[in-house]
Amino acid sequence: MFPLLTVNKLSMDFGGIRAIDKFNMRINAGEIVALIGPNGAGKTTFFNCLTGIYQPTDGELLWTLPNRSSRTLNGLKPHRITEQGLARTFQNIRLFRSMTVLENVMIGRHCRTATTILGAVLRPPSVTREEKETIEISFALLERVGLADVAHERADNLPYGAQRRLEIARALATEPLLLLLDEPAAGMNPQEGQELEALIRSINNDQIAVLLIEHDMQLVMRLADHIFVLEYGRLIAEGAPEKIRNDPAVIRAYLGEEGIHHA
Amino acid sequence: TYAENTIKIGVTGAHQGDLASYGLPSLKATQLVVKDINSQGGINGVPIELLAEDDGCKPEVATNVATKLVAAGVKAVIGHVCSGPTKATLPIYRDANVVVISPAATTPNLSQDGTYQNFFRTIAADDAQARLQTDFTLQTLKAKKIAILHDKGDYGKGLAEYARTFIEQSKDAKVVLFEGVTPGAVDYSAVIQKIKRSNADAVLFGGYHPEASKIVGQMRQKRLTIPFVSDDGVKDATFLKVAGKDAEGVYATGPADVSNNPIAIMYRDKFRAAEGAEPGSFFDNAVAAALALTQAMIKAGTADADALIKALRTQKVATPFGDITFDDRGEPVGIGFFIYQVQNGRFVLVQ
Amino acid sequence: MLELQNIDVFYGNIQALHDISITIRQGEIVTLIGANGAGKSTTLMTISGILPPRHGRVIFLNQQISGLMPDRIVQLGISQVPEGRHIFPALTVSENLDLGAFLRRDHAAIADDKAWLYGLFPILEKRRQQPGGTLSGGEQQMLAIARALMARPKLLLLDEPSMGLAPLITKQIFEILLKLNKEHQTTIFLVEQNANLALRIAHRAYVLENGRVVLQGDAAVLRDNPVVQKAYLGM
Amino acid sequence: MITRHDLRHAGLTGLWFMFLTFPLVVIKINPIEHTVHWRWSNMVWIGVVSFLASLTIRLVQGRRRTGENEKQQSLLQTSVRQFDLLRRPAFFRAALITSSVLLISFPLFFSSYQVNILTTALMYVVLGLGLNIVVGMAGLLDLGYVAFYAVGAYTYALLHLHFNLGFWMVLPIGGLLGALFGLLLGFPVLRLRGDYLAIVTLAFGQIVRLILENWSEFSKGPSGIANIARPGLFGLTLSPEATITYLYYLMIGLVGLTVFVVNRLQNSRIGRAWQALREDEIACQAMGIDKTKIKLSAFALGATWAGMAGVFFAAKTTFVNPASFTFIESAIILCIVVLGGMGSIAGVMVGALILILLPEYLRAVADYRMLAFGAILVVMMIVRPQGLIAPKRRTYTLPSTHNPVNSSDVPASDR
Amino acid sequence: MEYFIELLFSGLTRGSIYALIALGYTMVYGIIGLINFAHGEMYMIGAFTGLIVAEILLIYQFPLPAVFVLTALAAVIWSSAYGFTVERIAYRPLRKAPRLAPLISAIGMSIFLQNYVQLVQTADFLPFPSLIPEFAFLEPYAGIIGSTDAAILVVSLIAMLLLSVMVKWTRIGKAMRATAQDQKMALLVGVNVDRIISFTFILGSGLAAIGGVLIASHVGQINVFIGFIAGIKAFTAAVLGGIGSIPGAVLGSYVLGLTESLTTGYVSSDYEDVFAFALLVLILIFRPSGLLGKASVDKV
Ligand SMILES: Nc1ncnc2c1ncn2[C@@H]1O[C@H](COP(=O)(O)OP(=O)(O)OP(=O)(O)O)[C@@H](O)[C@H]1O
Ligand SMILES: Nc1ncnc2c1ncn2[C@@H]1O[C@H](COP(=O)(O)OP(=O)(O)OP(=O)(O)O)[C@@H](O)[C@H]1O
Ligand SMILES: [Mg+2]
Ligand SMILES: [Mg+2]
Repeated sequence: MFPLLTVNKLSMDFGGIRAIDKFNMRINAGEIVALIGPNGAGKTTFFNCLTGIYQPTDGELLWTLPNRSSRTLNGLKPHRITEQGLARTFQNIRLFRSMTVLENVMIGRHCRTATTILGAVLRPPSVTREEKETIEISFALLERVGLADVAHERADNLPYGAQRRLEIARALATEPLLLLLDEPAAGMNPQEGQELEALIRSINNDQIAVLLIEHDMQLVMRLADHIFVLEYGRLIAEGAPEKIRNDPAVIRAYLGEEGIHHA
Repeated sequence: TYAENTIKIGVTGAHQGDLASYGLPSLKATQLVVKDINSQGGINGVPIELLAEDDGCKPEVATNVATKLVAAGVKAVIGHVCSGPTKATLPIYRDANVVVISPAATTPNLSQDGTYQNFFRTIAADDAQARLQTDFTLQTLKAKKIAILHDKGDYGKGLAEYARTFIEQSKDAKVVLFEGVTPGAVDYSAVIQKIKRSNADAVLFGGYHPEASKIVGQMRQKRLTIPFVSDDGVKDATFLKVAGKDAEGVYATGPADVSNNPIAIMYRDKFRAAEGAEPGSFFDNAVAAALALTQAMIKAGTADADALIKALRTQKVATPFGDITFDDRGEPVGIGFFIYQVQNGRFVLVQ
Repeated sequence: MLELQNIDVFYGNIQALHDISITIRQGEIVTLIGANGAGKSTTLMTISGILPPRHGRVIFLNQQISGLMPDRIVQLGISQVPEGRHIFPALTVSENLDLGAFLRRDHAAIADDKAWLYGLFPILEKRRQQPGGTLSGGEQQMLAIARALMARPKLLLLDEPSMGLAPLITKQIFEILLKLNKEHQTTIFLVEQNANLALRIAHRAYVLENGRVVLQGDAAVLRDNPVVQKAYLGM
Repeated sequence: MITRHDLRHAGLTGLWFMFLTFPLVVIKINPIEHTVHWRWSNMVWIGVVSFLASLTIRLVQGRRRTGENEKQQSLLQTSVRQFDLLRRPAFFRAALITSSVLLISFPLFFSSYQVNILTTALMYVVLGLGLNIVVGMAGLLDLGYVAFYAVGAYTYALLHLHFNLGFWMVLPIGGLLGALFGLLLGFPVLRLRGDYLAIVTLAFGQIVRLILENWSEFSKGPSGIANIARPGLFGLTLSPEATITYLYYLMIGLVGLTVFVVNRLQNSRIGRAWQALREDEIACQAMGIDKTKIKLSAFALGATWAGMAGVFFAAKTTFVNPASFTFIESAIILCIVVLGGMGSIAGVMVGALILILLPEYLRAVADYRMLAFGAILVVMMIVRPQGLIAPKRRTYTLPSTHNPVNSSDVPASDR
Repeated sequence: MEYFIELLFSGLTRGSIYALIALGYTMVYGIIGLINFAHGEMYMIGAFTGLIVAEILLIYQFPLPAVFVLTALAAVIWSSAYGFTVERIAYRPLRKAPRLAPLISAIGMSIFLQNYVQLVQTADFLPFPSLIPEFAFLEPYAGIIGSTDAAILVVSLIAMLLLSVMVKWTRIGKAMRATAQDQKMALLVGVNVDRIISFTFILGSGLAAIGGVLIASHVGQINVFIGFIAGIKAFTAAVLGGIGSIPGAVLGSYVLGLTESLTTGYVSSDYEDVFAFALLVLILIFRPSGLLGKASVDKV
């Protein structure tokens, strides 16, 4: 186990609001980590800092690959970060709505393929091969998330739950080492939630680390190896699920007195 | 002898849209002349057939029109009216050996280098007009500081540039301002303030009447009363109507006053009888062009370009402007420019 | 109070609802559950007059409302928390709330209601002057609910109100709903993925599958129905 | 069946239009003589025509069954939908072959005037396909596209004037310069979104034209540059008619090349990235696409075709001046793209042919020509807002397993 | 210094002219996100209607103030009616269509209306009577600012103030803002979206008509093409100020007008438009949403 991502004293301000306040965290390769906290705690904002959509006000994001020295993610453009091996889904689904399901996944392959404009026009064998490979990989991913039979539907014709899974497939197509999921179970019924759980486990089995934001506590408790809890941008607790479940601060701020059992 | 049973002649210019008022009079004039010729038995017994085409004053449309006319087998073309289209189409006509007589295209460089032996016109070129304007401004108005404005267009800017050159050559006066105004702009007060500041004692304007009337109007609003000298694009009835009171005192160059010429009177009367309106711009020029062309055809006895060109160069034709001939470059000899001034709502010839 | 009679709704040529009949009585909480794409949101949009039914009628308080313009329907006392929140992104939180009360003219009471809702959702008061679009997902959800309440509806339609809310807040919101229902006699029609929770607070429930009502009855009874348990409660 | 309700509606419509058009259509003043001319008969006409038109539209649309907003398919819509026939592979192939044959043999049967017009239309096909890269595929609304066209045209005009370079030499240079200007425009607008982008491109188009117009030392100003050489054919001198035919076939070649390249780009990694950019910029970046590179490449490639078309334009008219590159020109090219069907190659081709040939042939109804043109634009958009031929999503088959996922094998070019 | 002040006022006049048209542009854009290319035609139609009415009234020798008021009123009534009708015919059916479809429809409408007026009236330039009397108190400053200039300036400022107040504080203003951002949700809170959109078109067209009458009487002539040229400039001004923002439209117009007049004054009127457009590009590079526009909120 080695630390894939190290976050040092990360802060993010919006005008007067401090959405994230000196946040520290570490994710090891191959782990499933959950990030929870009340609404507006700064979880999504953290994802946005991590993926380069926002520039953090302060702090450092360190990325370490096996057998290589660490490098900082600060200041990198979003697409460079994706190239490094971070991929994400969005809390408010952001698919390429009028493209097909398959094309959505194929776009995920963009940063792992190399066809240039000239190549696209002349189509030498290497390009044909790459294109074929892109299609194959994308189909395989769709099969994995159970969407192969709707591969040629328009993405926005899919039901909500399917759209969430498509976002995951699209993110996987970029060959991430760390997959960031922002409330993947929102809008899913318990049945679908269980399927999602299995999917996340299987992804994790491929040595892909997962960082999960989720309000469905049953899912979180079952999946996560380690949980970080944010409130008002500050880390209020971290640890194994058992510990978090009984942490008084977490109960007060997030879970509620009765805990999740009766919810 | 003619193979076909008609001789086809094209007439082009803007026949629709905002520039139609420059093109339609030429069309009507040509139609009237041709009607006369045909009623007298045509060209040595062969009637003339007119093909009218609208070029909208746009070069790219004009080249289509020219090809269409050439393909239809015209022997000659009366047109184009605007300089741009004329310039754009001359190569097409030259290659097809078609004679072109423009009643209105005034850009000097159409004829000057002799590239287009097939080109003639029945209007004086801009340099002649600019020469007259500057002479008048310098000698009669005795202006020492002159502001030159133009409308950035082919015609207006060309004229203005000639005027500037002539003034600079004369050394009698200085060009204190040389600027283009944007046609269609809603307000010209900034440029008028600039004229004021330049202390110019006369304004020369190259362009058409809409801009001229706006500029004059706003000059008067801003209490600037120096003389305003303009061109035959402004010597137009519409200018008088639109500019109203502000037009008083404005100078403009224009072709000869033909109101006493019998041919002019005849065709103007015919026009009034047919249309119930006054003929507009370039009407007389187009009558002259049509007359010159048809007379040359009759004289040459053929519509072949070479013979026609020769006939045009040698004959003397009676036109609304009196007897005219064409020189080697196709320029009319006998059609000149005169200075007019607006007095009591009319253009009056200035001696 | 509200009655859907044999409703058919189409998207272009695709039929989304087949012969739906639903009755909601005054003072009830009724929930509609069903899988993704079953047609739940479509049903709510039909009630609000955004989608016109091709066949069938919607009756509200003895008046046919299908065919009325949406603003008339709101005026009659039906307001909705739509799926996807639909916050006015560039308007501030406070302005969003004001728009909830767009058709009301009792200014004093509006101010009171606003104060009451700020009391319920303190975070909204904190973010009062912030553009709605910059709120976090859960904050937006709270705002959407508060905005619907600003209309003081007789019938409140809720489309997945718990989506994206922290457990504590979810609980709180369901308590508010119960309270509204008990104290203000607000009738509630609730669409919810969290069927566990929905069936717990509802009096009656309908189950929708592929645009058809397949089950209906007392919430408590349906909660014990093995089919429902397997398909919707994840048991 | 005409109900009383229909009659009432149509009657009210008629009355409304009589009121609406009253001052402009009935009264004609002569502001010089200060006289007024009343044309009451026009009012009657307007009333009758709008009454009948309204009635017909209502009848054609069929009465709404229930609800107010339900989308009904009008007869008009279904008839236009016939264009979808093009989707059927067999039909598509047949249409393709027939139209190619027709195009190639066209000069044999028609006058050089017709050929000339068609050449112009084909030039707009190239322009439309180029703009389609920017607007249709990458979703960047460009209202200044004509600037690149001007760059191409002046490149040829000036290089020919000063250095006597020939058409074939300048064609690639024009394309390259077009691309360069595309980049030049691309850089400042990288940060802009939606309609702000539109206005900056519009401004850019204006700036280019204004500079050409005012900087006489460089461009010869408004009087333009004449006497540009036509394309050469191994030093042969061609008759005017032959030149026109020659230009026509050159244009066909250029169109073919454009279609080939654009089609290949569209179905490639690059084309997909453009479309992703159009759909969602943020998600696009998050998928590892370099937004800057992709946007710039769309601008540059789109401009390349405009540059080449510009060179061709200069060679064809043998004359260029700034007046040929006004905003209206950009608007027309945009109309071609949208009306034909954004992102659809076949659509853009049909759009160009219709919009360029239409005014030519509407000359028959001289006075009503542009009136009809405007009305047709509006009606076509209402009847067919997604364009005549909407782009079809490409379906892929899984190459390894011989198990086509989607049986309809749609030709790639008809996307 | 005096020269500068002269240029300043000519810039303000120009700016106010643009503002009268830009306000309508920005309102229509604000509410349905459509670059309404036909908006300039509303201005043109206003001017034509105004000319017709003014001529008739002048023939019957009405007093000048009455002529001005009635002319403006008639222009507003008919322009609004055209605005309303155009929206119903050409834009409403396209509410749910792809984004560019209404844009093309607007271009078509613009072409149609130009040619319609040309057909039923004339393509020629027509003189427009001066409806605003020379104010005696302005006479000493006539070289700097005329009475028409002053009238245009004042009217554009009043229009901006009234509109800003309306949009910010009134119910209908709130409904407009709601409609602008999310039509479906506006319906769900009880806004009659169709009516609000119609109202916006009526208001915008009416303003354009007032502009038409004032500007025509300033310039002294009209023809059917004035709408298009002025429309492009007004559109530029609206974007410069931040499209959708009412004070922005006026500010943008002033910036544009001043740039043009100062360029003319200190550089050359040849390049006034080049400078104006270049300034637009520059400003948008540094403020991608215009001077007073709000960056669009796009929470990820
Ligand atoms: N662009 C922004 N401008 C201003 N404030 C913002 C912006 N983005 C986020 N915020 C604020 O920062 C805080 C954190 O938001 P964030 O979206 O990260 O919350 P979250 O933890 O993801 O909550 P949720 O569980 O509800 O999604 C919120 O209070 C939000 O209002
Ligand atoms: N705008 C639309 N156009 C076409 N089809 C649609 C549209 N909206 C929804 N549908 C289809 O109608 C059906 C019902 O959708 P609806 O949104 O009502 O489902 P739902 O029960 O609310 O699902 P979810 O749990 O995902 O919210 C689905 O099959 C969906 O694909
Ligand atoms: Mg979040
Ligand atoms: Mg739903």
